[in-house]
Amino acid sequence: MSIGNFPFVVAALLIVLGLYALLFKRNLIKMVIGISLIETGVNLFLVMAGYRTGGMAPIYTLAPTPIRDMVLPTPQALTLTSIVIGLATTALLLSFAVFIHRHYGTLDIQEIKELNG
Amino acid sequence: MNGLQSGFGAWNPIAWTLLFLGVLVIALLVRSRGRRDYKRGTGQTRVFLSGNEEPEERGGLHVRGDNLYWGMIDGLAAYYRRVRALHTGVLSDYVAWLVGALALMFVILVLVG
Amino acid sequence: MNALLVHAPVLLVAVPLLGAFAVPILGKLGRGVRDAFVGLIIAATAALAGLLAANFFAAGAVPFVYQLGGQSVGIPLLSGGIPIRILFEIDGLSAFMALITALITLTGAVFSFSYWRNRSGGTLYFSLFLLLTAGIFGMELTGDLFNFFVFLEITSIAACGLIGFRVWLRRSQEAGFKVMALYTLSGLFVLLAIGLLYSEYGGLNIGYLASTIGTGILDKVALGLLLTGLAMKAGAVPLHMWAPDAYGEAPAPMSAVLVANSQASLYAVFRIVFTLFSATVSATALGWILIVLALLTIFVGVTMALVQSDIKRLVAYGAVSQIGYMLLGVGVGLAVSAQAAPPAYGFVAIQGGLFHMLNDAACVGLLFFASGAVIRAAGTRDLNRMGGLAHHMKWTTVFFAIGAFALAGVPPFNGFASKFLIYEASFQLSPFLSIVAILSSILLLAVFVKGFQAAFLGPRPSQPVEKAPVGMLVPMAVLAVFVIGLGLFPGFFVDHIVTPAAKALWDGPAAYITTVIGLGG
Amino acid sequence: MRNEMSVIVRTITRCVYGMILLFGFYVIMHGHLTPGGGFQGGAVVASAFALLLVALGAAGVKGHLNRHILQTLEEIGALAFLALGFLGIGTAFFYNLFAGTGGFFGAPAGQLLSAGTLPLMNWAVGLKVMTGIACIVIVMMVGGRKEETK
Repeated sequence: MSIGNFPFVVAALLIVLGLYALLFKRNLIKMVIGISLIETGVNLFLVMAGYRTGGMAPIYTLAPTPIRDMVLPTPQALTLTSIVIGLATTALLLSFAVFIHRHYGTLDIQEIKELNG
Repeated sequence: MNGLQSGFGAWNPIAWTLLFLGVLVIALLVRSRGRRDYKRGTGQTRVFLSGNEEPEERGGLHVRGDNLYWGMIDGLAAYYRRVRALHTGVLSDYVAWLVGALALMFVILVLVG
Repeated sequence: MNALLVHAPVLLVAVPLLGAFAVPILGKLGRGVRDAFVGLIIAATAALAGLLAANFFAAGAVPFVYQLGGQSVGIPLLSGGIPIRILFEIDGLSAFMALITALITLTGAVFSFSYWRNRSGGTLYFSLFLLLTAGIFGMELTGDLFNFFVFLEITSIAACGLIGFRVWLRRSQEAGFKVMALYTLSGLFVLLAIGLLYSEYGGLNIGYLASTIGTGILDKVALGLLLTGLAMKAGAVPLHMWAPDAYGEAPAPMSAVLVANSQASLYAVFRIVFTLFSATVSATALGWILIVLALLTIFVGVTMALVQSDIKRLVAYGAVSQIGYMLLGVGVGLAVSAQAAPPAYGFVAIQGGLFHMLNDAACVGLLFFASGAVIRAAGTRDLNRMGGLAHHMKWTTVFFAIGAFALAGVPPFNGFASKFLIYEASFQLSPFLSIVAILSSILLLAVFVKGFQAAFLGPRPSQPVEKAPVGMLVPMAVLAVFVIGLGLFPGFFVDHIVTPAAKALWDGPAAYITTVIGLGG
Repeated sequence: MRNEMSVIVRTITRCVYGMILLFGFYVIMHGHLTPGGGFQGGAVVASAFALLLVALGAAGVKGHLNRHILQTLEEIGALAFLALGFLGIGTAFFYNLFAGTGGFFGAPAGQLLSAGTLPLMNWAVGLKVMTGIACIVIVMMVGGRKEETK
């Protein structure tokens, strides 16, 4: 059974949801969640870009003879790297949020605007 | 060797510097021809503003940063009101600019393409 | 020596990376050991960059690749016409950018030593500093889009870690969060574009993509994503709002390195529009997009600088406006490059734009260093509460004045030399461009007159002033020498390093492509 | 907030802790043969640390997970990875020196001791990731705790 373009729709939906959170949510933590959502959407897109219907896992030693379709390994490597980077950025953003709460006493982005003009 | 040619004009900093020094020497020469009987500590160095003498103790006056160019900034008040209002300092607005610029870029690239 | 030269591209990334991970361990042995080690690493990196660039330009600036993990470092292995393995590709522009980065990171590190002299906790700062250095070099040297994304994110994370490094300052945390969020978002745009390109062409090597790029809607979407994301990271108006926050709130030496980081993103913009997507959209349209961005950046940057009362935000907006001059020069070159007989002034414009990157790095670095020393001395960043520092800090005063004059384009300093090329070339495309550029330059002089007058002139300050230590004056002096040297002998630098870099853009992507696949296939 | 969770959680944690560790190390060790590798295995191991931290509280694992030791180990992991890259610099950076030589890690493809420097790199990355994520979790937890007592 083919899954068609459904994952791409989900990826687009995730990205739009994340942008919605970044644009309209006021809580810093929710904005971080928004960024994570966008990242998940992009990752899903990458994995889908390398997917082949009926393809098998790209493991060199398990390749059957004759070679059948394999899922492309490069996008998976990309996704993995992007997940690692996402982990680091999320951790950094959250620690900034902790310190902002300590200094400003709020997590409302509309009130954290000393740097303007 | 050290100059720049733009195909339209030329720029040679060494020549410019030599010229600048030459003019400086001339200026100093002219200055040296001036009156030597101009003396400090006499009435000749008193400061007048619109005919009123400025008191000496205001020699310690320092025009602070924002007072400079207030006239010009005041003249551009309408511009500054708008542009400074754009720099809200709110992250959501920055993201909105980014998304808006992306959308505009798509439209331009696809239309022009 | 020869082996060093062969491996220089990868060592430029590997050596600072090694330093970044070794510093926290060596930091336990004491401050002296740590500083000596960081100095050694950063000096070695700068020497490698100098060696690489000197040999590259002396040998006629022929692009070459470095292949990681291969049987040889040279021509890449092709699989079905697609280059495999991780490639570094060095052409005129990459080598030129590596020189700029080396200059700024070296002086920035020396300045940092004095900056952290009397404070604790500098060890992780230097670790992140070296990580950022590795990331910037990687962005400039890599020949592979995915690697580029990784290095982009390395610079983002390291830069934001450094912006928010002083966790006891509330504003630095605010700036750190905002900049990190925007950097991440732009990084994700870039990643999405990379995914689009991969799914379309099955490869990520820039040379390979450039050789097969089409004109479809997906290509245009990818171009839009890349261009917007990278223009944001370069700080072009209207996506510049993070830049004054970041430059203003980071520690002073970091602000200078952040400018090098922005310039690396700008390099990527140039690489993308000239090499990668040269066939997708008409160069005239792309060129005019860059020109419009440039004019906005120049004008808004300068006018916003005029009303700042925080000395670092003032310099930061000045730095933002200078990004506009680079975009203007290269944009003019791009706009005319597609004509049947491209006029010579297009090449001059690109020369001017690229030369201005080097000049801007030197002047803005100098100004950020000087303002760091000023803030340290005055104990405040508010220009309305400063004054009379010239009585105590003669050298800093001189250096600030040199940097300010140079950035504002006053002859005979270096800023004028590159702006001269930009003015002359853009005038021939449209007089309006050069009018905006010249007027903004004059306005920028007014900005720095304000900053200089408020901080340095005036009566002797009542409270005692902490003078800038020698460790801070030396990097300033080095940059000041560069500013004057570049100003007095622009022809030498333009002929030997700027022209090959400009040729790499002006001559189109053919040389870049054949280096990867023309010979190996 | 109490520092540790109920006795059920603690007991189950003690039961599965070793298993999670074992599985994490398995994933790291077979990184060059099966899906997975240094990062994934390291993340699994770090999740065991995080579980321990959640179940027993920061005080409960004080002797077990020392942040400074973890940090040092993280740097060592990163340095080891770079050192493996430098090993091949006689040919090219990251050149796989040991692969296919029949000696050290040079067994034919598909066996555990094959693929030259790749499994070593997996171990280096695994070490860095498990200690790095554990550090982040500990710092976040301690930082959040301070916040609440204020």
